Amino acid sequence: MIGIFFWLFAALLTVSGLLAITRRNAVSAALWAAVSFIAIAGIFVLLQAYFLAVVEVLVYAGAIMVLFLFVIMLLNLREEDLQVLEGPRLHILGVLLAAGFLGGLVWTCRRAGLYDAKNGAIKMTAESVGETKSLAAPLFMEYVLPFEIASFLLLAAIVGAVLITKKRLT
Amino acid sequence: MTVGHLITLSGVLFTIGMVGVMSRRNILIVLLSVELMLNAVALAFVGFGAWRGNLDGQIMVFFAITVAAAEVAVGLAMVIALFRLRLTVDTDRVSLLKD
Amino acid sequence: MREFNVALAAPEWILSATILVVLFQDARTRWDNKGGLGRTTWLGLLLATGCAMLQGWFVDTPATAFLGHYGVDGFSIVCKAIFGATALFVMAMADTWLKRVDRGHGEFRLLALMATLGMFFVCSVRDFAGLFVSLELITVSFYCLTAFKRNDERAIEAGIKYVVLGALATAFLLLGIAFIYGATESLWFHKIALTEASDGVGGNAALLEFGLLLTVLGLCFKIAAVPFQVWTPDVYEGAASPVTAFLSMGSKAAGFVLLLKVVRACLGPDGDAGIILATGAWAGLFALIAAATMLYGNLGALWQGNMKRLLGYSSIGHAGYVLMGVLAFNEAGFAAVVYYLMAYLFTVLGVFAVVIIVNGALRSHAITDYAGLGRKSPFLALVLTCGLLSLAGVPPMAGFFGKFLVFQAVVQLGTPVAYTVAFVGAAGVVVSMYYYLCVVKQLYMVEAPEGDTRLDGLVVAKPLKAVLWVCLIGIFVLGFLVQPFVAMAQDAAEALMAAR
Amino acid sequence: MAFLAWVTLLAPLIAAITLLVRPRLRGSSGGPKLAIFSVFICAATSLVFWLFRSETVTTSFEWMTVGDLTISIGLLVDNLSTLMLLVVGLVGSAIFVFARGYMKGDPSIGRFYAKFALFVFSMLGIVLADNFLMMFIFWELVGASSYLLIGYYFEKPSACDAAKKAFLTNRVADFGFLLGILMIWSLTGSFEFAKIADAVKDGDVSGPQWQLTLAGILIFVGAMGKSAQVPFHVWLPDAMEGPTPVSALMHAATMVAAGVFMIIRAFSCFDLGVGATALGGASMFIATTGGVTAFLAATIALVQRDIKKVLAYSTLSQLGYMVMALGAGAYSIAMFHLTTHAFFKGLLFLCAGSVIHGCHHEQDMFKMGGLRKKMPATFWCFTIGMFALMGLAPLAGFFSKDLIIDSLHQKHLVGLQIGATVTAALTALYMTRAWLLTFFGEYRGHATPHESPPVMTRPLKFLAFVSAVIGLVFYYGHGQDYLSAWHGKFAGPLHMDPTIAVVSTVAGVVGFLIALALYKKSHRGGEKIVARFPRLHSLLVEKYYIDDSYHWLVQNVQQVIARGCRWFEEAIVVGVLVGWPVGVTRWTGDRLRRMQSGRLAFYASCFVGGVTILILFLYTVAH
Repeated sequence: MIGIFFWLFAALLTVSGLLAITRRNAVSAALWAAVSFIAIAGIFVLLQAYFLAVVEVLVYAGAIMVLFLFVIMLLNLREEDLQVLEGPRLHILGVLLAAGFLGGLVWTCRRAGLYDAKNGAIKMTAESVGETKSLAAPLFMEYVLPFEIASFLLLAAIVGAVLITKKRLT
Repeated sequence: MTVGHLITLSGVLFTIGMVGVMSRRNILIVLLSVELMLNAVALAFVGFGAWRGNLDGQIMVFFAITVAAAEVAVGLAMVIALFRLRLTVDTDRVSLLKD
Repeated sequence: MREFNVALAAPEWILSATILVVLFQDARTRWDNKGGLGRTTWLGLLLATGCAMLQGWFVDTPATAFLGHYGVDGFSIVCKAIFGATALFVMAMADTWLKRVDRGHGEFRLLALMATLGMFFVCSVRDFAGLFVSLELITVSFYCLTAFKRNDERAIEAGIKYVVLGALATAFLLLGIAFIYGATESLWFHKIALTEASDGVGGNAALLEFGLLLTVLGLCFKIAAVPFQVWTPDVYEGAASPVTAFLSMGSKAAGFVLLLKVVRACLGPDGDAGIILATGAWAGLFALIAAATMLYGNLGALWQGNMKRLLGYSSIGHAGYVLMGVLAFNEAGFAAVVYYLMAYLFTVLGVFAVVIIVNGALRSHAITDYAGLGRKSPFLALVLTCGLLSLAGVPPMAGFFGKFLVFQAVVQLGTPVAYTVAFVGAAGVVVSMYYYLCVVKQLYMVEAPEGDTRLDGLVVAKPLKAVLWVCLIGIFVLGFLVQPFVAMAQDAAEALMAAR
Repeated sequence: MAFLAWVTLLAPLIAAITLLVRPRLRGSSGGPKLAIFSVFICAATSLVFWLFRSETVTTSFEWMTVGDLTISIGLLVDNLSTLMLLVVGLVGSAIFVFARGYMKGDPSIGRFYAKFALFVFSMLGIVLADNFLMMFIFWELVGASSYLLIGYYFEKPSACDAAKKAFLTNRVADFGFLLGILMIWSLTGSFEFAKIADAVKDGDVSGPQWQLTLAGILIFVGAMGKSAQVPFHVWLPDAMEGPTPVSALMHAATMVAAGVFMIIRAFSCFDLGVGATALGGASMFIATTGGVTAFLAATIALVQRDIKKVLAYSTLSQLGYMVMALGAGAYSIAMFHLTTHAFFKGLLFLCAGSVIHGCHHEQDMFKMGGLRKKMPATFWCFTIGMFALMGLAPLAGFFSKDLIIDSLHQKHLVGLQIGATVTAALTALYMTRAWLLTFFGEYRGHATPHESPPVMTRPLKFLAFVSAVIGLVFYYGHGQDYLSAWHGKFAGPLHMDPTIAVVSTVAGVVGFLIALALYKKSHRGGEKIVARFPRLHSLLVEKYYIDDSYHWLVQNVQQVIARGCRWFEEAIVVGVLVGWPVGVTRWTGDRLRRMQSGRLAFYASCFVGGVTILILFLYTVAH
């Protein structure tokens, strides 16, 4: 049952990802990207990462995509501007290099025996259930330091974004 | 379904994002592609975490999402600033700095 | 070990407090009354750096905090001193430079302080979560600093290139961390060596190797090494000069600190080359990266007519030399890296201080415009000459000993790969001599065109003058009175090797 | 004695620093006097060492410790360094005094002397260093100060280019030297000469034999730069752009000899005992390099018009002799030739300087002539120097040059021996040509030549005297004691084969006579005779025939040789050996620059490409 859903989400993810990078129109690209984020959230659910699935939908498909759409609308690109930006220009070499990278990754997984039914099996244990409570404990105990640093990181981003988008220097 | 398949799926999405960064001229879609790549990595973390049976991977995804959000915010701010100055979002036309 | 021990992170707390104070101060003062921000920043930086250095005497090192996720040892203290000094120098340059920009003082200081905070954390992190987040704190701050001059097309272009390519590199780094996590079941640095020891060359090793490769490449972006080097000249040229100075020293050094930590984590407990690094493949890989980096940087700089781009290419070349120290995979090599960074601090910041002053008068970065500086402002020309010669590695400047120690560490290995990379390095040094000398020639042997009075009567503000003097003295002290600094670098490397 | 060694080293440094920080001194005559005084101190202390020192003086202190590596600063005064000190001190003193006359009226004479003293300091550092690292640092200082001095007339672009060329060429070689030093360190664990020698002798070397040989070759590459051996010789003739005293001190007597000195110092470390060396196949390479340089430079010298250029090529050629001797393992003889050469070549350069000064900075020999009468002191000194260089019987060059040919003979290097003998004839030819053109015939210039003031001629006379007697002193005196390197291994008795002496003297005489036949009657002298004795027309025709043949010789043979030499130098040496790497570097640099296209998508592709290539490298090549 899980297997069938996995393949379903995998297909959805791949197709929506491909569509997201090939659409000429930035708005439809952003919408397809949102679909792919939802597919990822679906896989998270399958892997018992329930909290992350919610975060993925809220933050990515929600907040970040809205931000994208907002900026696209703000820029108010005219039709001729969009025409200049034709579809993707794929160079054979670029695709080959990307495929080479993927090949390297797959080869690594093979060498590590990750496709092996026994070695690579995903054990659905109780410890790895990513619920709010079970994630909160390590996040605020073990990983409180990165958490604090991340808060400064967000502060930097806020300060920077405000600085850069202010109208002009006088 | 093994962890190998999960990681491969994540690799496929990563590669799709990579191709997007390499081949698109619209800077907004380039940023979008980078987001796809970071999401692919999130998938890899969760996949490895499920395989290993611990939660550290999921914690890491948390930080990855934070960083992705921060980068997108800064990136989009620059796109707005660029558009104000040059009225374009075409990366090929943003090439004053070269040689 | 399983304690929070919050007080240990005092330098970081001081910096964090400074950031918050500056934030509120900025909000409460009018735009034409920002002098107080500068004072707060200076005070905070001095206190934080002083506190970090005092920890060397008053803290029983190595010590850990935050349940072992934060560590203070000899290595982190030396590195924090380097970063603190860098930030202070850059602040002194920025003080003068900011006078030309009348808005955004508060933001500039805030972002620079946050980048410094990230650098301090980088010195102390002991796991990949901390590594990732602190590195990104630096990077995001620098994205914003690069695009600081937001009505300058070049600055925005540099910012966009930096953001997109930086995010791309981040993705690779993060994927690498994911694979390491898959192999070691945790995010701790020290689990890598344990996994190597228990697993040998089994399945986990394959994951680990792939993960390490991507992680190292992700760090290559920070240090501006091949294959992630192309952004460097463009961003260096586009960003404001104090930002470029900060980028070329702070950001690069942070990358090296983390690279050293990761490489150390792969070595066995006694400092012997761990199972992965011992295969020889990794020495070859690092040698390839180092050699390609040196060639790219030095050859690319050959025909540069723009001072900042030249320094960008040269900074790529220097990343290659420092990588030679890393690829020795032993204490001598790591000590050489730390010494190189110390020498580089004085050298490159001295050069940038002159560039900022000259640019203030010229409004141009063309090397041909530097003609006649030797006659018009002998002191500036002297600092620039000494800085460039030190970059080129001419004794008895600081840069010579940096290069000497690095070459020594590599040649000591005695393998054909080591000799090859040393040879490429030597060739790179020769090539670099050419373009540095071209600049020196402009200073002393070419006259400024008739009627060009832009360089006449350059006034150097006090803080910048202090930076120039400190850098000049530093260049010579690190070239003559080598012993104490070498000992310091060595202690740092020893502490790094002893780190668990 | 140790104290004296420090005094010797530091005296010129103190003078240089004083001149630097007291600008008032620079304008007055006090500045030059101070510098001259400091060099006199060096000369005096070196004489003290020479006459009263009975054993090797060493003094050192620790500078820094890096792990198991200790670097010390130390001085070593043994036979070898004493002799070299003497050369630097005496020749230096003469040239420093001479320069006061030559540079008179130059507004920045103080700056000149500051740089000059700095150079002497760096040179003494090389001579006195007791370890490789210190030697390297002073080696670089010599390079830097020579850069300053060659570029002294920095308003002339050619001087700037020459300075840069010299510095860069030397830097290329220096990195060979540095790698060699590091290799030796990794093999023996020390930088100190004494310890390295012990380690090599006891076989306490952590590596195969070929690595030691490679280290030797790399060190030799360093010497090739300073001593201007093919293909690194290109900088030396250009370096004549500097003031003539600079050429005399650096590019004739001391700096170029530093390479030879360093090789002797270094290779005595590789000595394994009776005649054997750890260098293996490297010696043949060294000897051949020397031979090629000697011959090539001598042929080029034949066609030069500029008097300083003739001497420059002659210096190259003589350095080639020394390197040949090094290749043949005759270190003490190389040192002997170094010593004699320093004196007579210093003398010849100063004479040239005197001539140039007298002719108001004219350097073209075809615009000189007849100076024998006008500058008698200079003429006689030049004559002594010339015969010393050609190897006339009791003068300095006779002993040292013939001993070199003899050492080649003993090693059965027949080709090099013949080459060296032919070069001896060529040496006589070009020196006589220069001598005749400058001092005989009619004056062809526009200025009014005059003899130089005593401040310039006195150093000439002093050097001429030394050049005349030094060979005799060494050969019949206790020369072999002083020529023995510091381990006492190369001391073999100075003994010359009479046959070889006769053959090389004959070669010299042949060269001398050819030059005499070609240049004794100048073109203008011929015209005069035609005008006065029209009846001797047929004879004049014959004379003209000689003149024509001379012309033809100049036009065809000489030109062909010149063109051939120039082609060889430009196309093969500069073009292929030096130019090829430069061209490739330039081309690649340009490509890289264009690769930096400024386009984001392309940069991203570079990233991805780099990652993929490195993954493939790790998985295929590296594993």
